[in-house]
Amino acid sequence: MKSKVYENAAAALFDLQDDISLMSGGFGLCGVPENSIKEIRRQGIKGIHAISNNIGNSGRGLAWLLKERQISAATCSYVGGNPDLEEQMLAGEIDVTLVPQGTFSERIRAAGVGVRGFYTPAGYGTLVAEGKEERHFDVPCIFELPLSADFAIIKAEKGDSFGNLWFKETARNFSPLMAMAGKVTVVEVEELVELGDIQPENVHVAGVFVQRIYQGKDYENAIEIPKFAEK
Amino acid sequence: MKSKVYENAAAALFDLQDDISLMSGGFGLCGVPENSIKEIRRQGIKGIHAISNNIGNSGRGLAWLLKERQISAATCSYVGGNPDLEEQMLAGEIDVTLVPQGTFSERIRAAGVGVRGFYTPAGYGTLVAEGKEERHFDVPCIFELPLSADFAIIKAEKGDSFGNLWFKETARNFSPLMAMAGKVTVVEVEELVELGDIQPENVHVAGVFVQRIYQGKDYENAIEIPKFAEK
Amino acid sequence: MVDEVIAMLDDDSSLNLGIGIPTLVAERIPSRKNIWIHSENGVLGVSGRPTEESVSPTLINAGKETISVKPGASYFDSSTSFGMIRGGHIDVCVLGGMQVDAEGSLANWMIPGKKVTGMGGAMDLVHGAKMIIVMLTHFSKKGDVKLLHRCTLPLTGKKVVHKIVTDLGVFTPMGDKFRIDKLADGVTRGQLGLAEEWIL
Amino acid sequence: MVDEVIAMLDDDSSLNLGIGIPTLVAERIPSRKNIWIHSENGVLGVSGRPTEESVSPTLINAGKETISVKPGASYFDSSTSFGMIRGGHIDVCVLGGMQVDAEGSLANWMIPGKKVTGMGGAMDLVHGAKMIIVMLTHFSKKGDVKLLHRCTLPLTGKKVVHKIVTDLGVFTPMGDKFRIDKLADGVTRGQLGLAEEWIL
Repeated sequence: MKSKVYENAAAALFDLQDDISLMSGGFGLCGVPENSIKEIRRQGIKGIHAISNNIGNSGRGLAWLLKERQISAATCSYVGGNPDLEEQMLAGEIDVTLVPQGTFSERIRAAGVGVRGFYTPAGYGTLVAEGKEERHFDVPCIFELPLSADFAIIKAEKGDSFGNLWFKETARNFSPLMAMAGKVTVVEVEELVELGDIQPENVHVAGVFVQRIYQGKDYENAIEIPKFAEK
Repeated sequence: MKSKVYENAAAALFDLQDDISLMSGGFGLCGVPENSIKEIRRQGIKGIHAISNNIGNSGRGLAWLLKERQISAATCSYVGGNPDLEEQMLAGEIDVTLVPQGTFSERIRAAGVGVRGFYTPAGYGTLVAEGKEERHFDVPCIFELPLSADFAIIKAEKGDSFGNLWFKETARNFSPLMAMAGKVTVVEVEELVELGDIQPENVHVAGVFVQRIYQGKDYENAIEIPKFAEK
Repeated sequence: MVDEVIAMLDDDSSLNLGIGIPTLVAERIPSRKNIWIHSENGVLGVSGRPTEESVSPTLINAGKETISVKPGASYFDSSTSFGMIRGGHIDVCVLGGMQVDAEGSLANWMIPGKKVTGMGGAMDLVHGAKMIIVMLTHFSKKGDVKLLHRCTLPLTGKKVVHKIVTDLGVFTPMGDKFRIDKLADGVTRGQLGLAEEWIL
Repeated sequence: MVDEVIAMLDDDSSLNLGIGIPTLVAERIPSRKNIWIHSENGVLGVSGRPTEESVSPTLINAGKETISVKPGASYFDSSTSFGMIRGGHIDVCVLGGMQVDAEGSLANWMIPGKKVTGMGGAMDLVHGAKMIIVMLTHFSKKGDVKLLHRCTLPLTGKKVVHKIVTDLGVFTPMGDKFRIDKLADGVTRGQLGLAEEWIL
């Protein structure tokens, strides 16, 4: 019996190469696969095409790779709050493709479930529609293609040895979609649990979408914009 | 504060009319909205376009409406085990459109999430592709449109007053998709629970997709093909 | 402005609030209206701010600010979250804006030559909700009116806006002209910075 | 036939079994192979039959038969379930068949003029899995061979089949001809009902 469980990030990410496409889950710094990103920084691979909503924020997350000039292209929806990316974008060192966030998530899901393309109203009549096929249904729409990646790195709250996953609060975001769309999906978890510990009805990602899993450690889980109730 | 909670099936289904399109959840007899179907039988509305994987089975489920000649059109993937439907189909009394089951579920989801059409390989090179646009991606595909309905009736194991739902085992099937695709979604539950009783991470259908909900009763929950382990 | 938007919300309705000015709405909605606030990063049922004790790094809104939720809240992935919007399941969406025009087109994501931040979810949010409200100051800091016959900045969405709420009033884009639904106390037509030919 | 199919399954792989003959496979897979059986009505991790005590009306397979599941099983909606198939996440799919041809096309859902049952999930199941195996008796009850140069019945999928397992052997559709991978004990080429020109 071959196990999907790996000792740590280094063991799970043994076959990365330069110039891969890499999906990374998380919204801002919420639900970011910190251990995998730091391991990729350690390995120093270059020419990464990063696919992630924010490509890091506030100097953390994928910004750890930006600082080391490991990312050469980025597909994302929002780059605000990420000065490393803005700087390299303006300097022409990184090729950034901006995608509306709902289209971004739907394209990733489409790749995961084998849908070969779809029509959406988002972006019609804007710069995003340039060069794309347009078609009128009840409203005018544009055609969008699936978005997949060589590797997906995601983080979950709980995961078992088959790769069944469960996410906490809003840390879910793009991660279940990326789990489906990555050719190799590598998951790190706050807690590695036994088969059956996640109730079958409450599994957020079925293990068949996951190729490798490991217990993460030393999470920063940084809060980007803390706001509190007035006393 | 306007409540989504209704006393029973009759109260929740107060505005049905002849000639509506009606989605009904369930796979075979698993997860079928028995109370709503029986109420529709009681009301005797006619000319229903039923959208459901099986349109009843073994004389139960939507077959209760078939027997009363209340269904004039059906969109489904499988009619085996449903002699009422076969008979009316052969007699030309009911117009049946067969859709591959994966395309059926994806079309219903598309309607629910506002995707205006998509390409799938399923059905390429078969009778299903006739009259449909074909396009070659990595494999040849056909174009499919969303599938919505005036009303969706579904059954869940648990639901709260906002309409958050949770399904047991394989009773989930098409129901979460139909909840999104019905213009008016009416849910019956085995157990009506308090707001917050379903853990927020484990909600299968968010309440915003549900318009009406009621406590069901007298469930038959018939088993179609009982098979047991040898002792 | 905030009160005008709140007055447009039916009890028990669902609401998405864009980042920036619209977040002010969340802080003033009376709880008796029972509004279900959606944030596109994957939560429905947002309810104010956490305490120092209850704050969670995994519970944020689309503006990346810490939040709390009310009983009946739910979490979901991003494709389901935008499906709620695109599929027409959210009643009202309130967005900020840099320009909005008589045709109902909105520009709120990019100024050519300036720092690019990306459109985030804005291009999706303007399609699907039953009512799209743009909430913005009537004039820019430089004094330029933000209500135009036609937007000059790159669009976020074309012919998508139903209502415009500014510090000077409430307006409806009618295609070629704006209809004045309401003026703030003491404000006159002449102060709107709109040519008479663009007002219905 | 069942043993031939089981021999093709890698340990720890995922498997969808069509209704009819393929369900025989489920009953014979040794548990040490740790196969994850998928049923398209929304379950992964099917494991044999329930007892009179454990049987549940809400736990069935795509053939509508009661089942049980093993630790690590999960349930999901139908669009996710077919997404597993269409997205290429299931390793092997075993379907029954009425006809299969040298081009790898399969007919298993309809006989013109006969009672229509519908394609169910079959038209989806033939696209996406890494290996599509058709498992069928070599001859029909009437004695007609089911392996043809080109199917004559309406197709379920065109050029989709990777392996064919019959009671007489294991075959690979190569386009214009069948390759014989294996013959059952004592079976000769002449007994296959295939013209020599269709055999590689």
